[in-house]
Amino acid sequence: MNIKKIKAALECILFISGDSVPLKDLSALFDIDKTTLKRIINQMMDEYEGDERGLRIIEINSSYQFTTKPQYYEYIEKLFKPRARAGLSQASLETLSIIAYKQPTTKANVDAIRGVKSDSCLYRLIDKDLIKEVGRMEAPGRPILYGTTENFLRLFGLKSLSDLPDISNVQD
Amino acid sequence: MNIKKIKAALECILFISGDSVPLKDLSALFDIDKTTLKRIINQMMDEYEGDERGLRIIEINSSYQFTTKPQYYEYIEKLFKPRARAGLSQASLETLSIIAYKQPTTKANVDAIRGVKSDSCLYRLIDKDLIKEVGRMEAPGRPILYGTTENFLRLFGLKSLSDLPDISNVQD
Amino acid sequence: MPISIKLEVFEGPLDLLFHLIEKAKIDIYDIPIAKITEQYIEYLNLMKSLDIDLASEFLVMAATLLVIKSKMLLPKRPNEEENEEDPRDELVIKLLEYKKFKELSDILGDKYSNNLKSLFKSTELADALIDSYELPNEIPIGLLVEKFQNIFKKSEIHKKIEYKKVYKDNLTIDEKIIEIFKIISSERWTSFEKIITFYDSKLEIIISFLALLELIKNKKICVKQARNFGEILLKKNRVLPNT
Repeated sequence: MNIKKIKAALECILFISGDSVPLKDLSALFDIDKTTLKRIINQMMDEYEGDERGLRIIEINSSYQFTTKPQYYEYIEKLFKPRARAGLSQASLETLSIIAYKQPTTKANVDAIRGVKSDSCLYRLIDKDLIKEVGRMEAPGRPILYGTTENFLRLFGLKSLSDLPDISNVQD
Repeated sequence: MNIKKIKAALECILFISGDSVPLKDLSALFDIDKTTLKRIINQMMDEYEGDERGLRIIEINSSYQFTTKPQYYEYIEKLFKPRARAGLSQASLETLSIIAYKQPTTKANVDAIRGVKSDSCLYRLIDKDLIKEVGRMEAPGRPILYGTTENFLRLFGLKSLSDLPDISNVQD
Repeated sequence: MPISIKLEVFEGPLDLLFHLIEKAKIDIYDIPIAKITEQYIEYLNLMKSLDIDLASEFLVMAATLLVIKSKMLLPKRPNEEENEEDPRDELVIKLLEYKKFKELSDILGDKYSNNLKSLFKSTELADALIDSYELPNEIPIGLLVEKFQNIFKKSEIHKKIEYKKVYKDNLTIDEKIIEIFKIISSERWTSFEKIITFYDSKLEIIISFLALLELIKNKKICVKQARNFGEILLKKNRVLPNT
């Protein structure tokens, strides 16, 4: 496998991961010793520092990750901030709507309805004080049950949960 | 703003978005007319086709999106074990191709061409976000009209509906 | 002569009819309707004997074919001969239309599979970014309702999808022979029942049995069965006999 192909594969991997990827995993994947691979990655890092690139590779604890260069933050902000007008991302709104109507409910249930993992959405909704843990389900593993908060009612202008628009009207 | 900076900013945006970003949003963002911006993006697309790149930029309905090059799939698969996209059955493909070429069209029309009921195929295609309801026909019973989605273009590697394989090549 | 039944699963009556026409290498514009009708009905009977559910459309087509066949047998009135329509016309138009989309779906299917190895990134980073901004003072409840409505629709669709048993396409005896041959080893006796335990369609079991018979006939395997309806044991023949 030549260096060009390794670099291209690394680009794919760092892109799909979004998160950091340990050098040791990459070394096993390409079957190349860590020192050599590290040299290749360092070369790649230099190339990404060039003017035409908006991303850079950063090293954290012998793991590598893509990150955007700070000088382009203003464009990202201009593009995505208007999308935040709805207050929450589409994924978080979806997660919140399921918890609001199905509460108390578990993460597994939300995942099943959405068809994707909702972990990070749940954390952000907890962080924003829109949902909270309301107990445990009496089932194997005693999974956490989630429900909405007072702050949720205030934000959506509801007096109480019984104020939520009727699902039977929703069903149409 | 010079071309290098625009390209770098585009790289940031496409990376963060994950989803496709419309040309018109980018044109407003950089305050550059669409034709010029399109030329810059096309140039960028060519650069990404080079050997050292694992990503490419694809165009879908005048929106742009990053995707990984298929030849590096094996590495991503080994490292992340992504859930493979499911294949489509012959029945689903038949239904989908009738809708793609005849859109907007009704279930009755699809049934007539296939010679069998296509209900469950239709539901499956809706579920996979490959087709959607696009309106109602002005006819008795106001039957639902179906058309393809943007996701259909993305998963079939088509730029737009005009990119569909030519139907005249098939007719003999 | 080796047993060479190839059972295919057809998407519908047009698919089956089209297959019969192709197999017989006949002109779609001049279908020998009596012959094709006979083959079509033969196939339906075969499916029926294997207990395979047939959609009612298959039977409707059988009836249509019989009607066309009888119309063609009727003597033409001499004065009508010129502008009388061929009773096969409607069927031919349908077949041609179906053929066109069948071919298009093959082309599209290739595009889909070629594209399967191109991956897209999740919108997770963008979602996190959007959620990182401060919440407005109020969000219209309508947004939440709309989201739930969409999810609700999707789950309704899920309920509507019928999960029917799908039979493996193009199950052939040749493939089964190779499969069985792979499973059994030359040293040990293997139970036939064990091989078919994992098959849940009757069709697949029947084909496996036919494959077994073929293997015995060609002296590729030894078989023993202690008593009637008893366990069938098989193992590979170590030496290939001279034939």
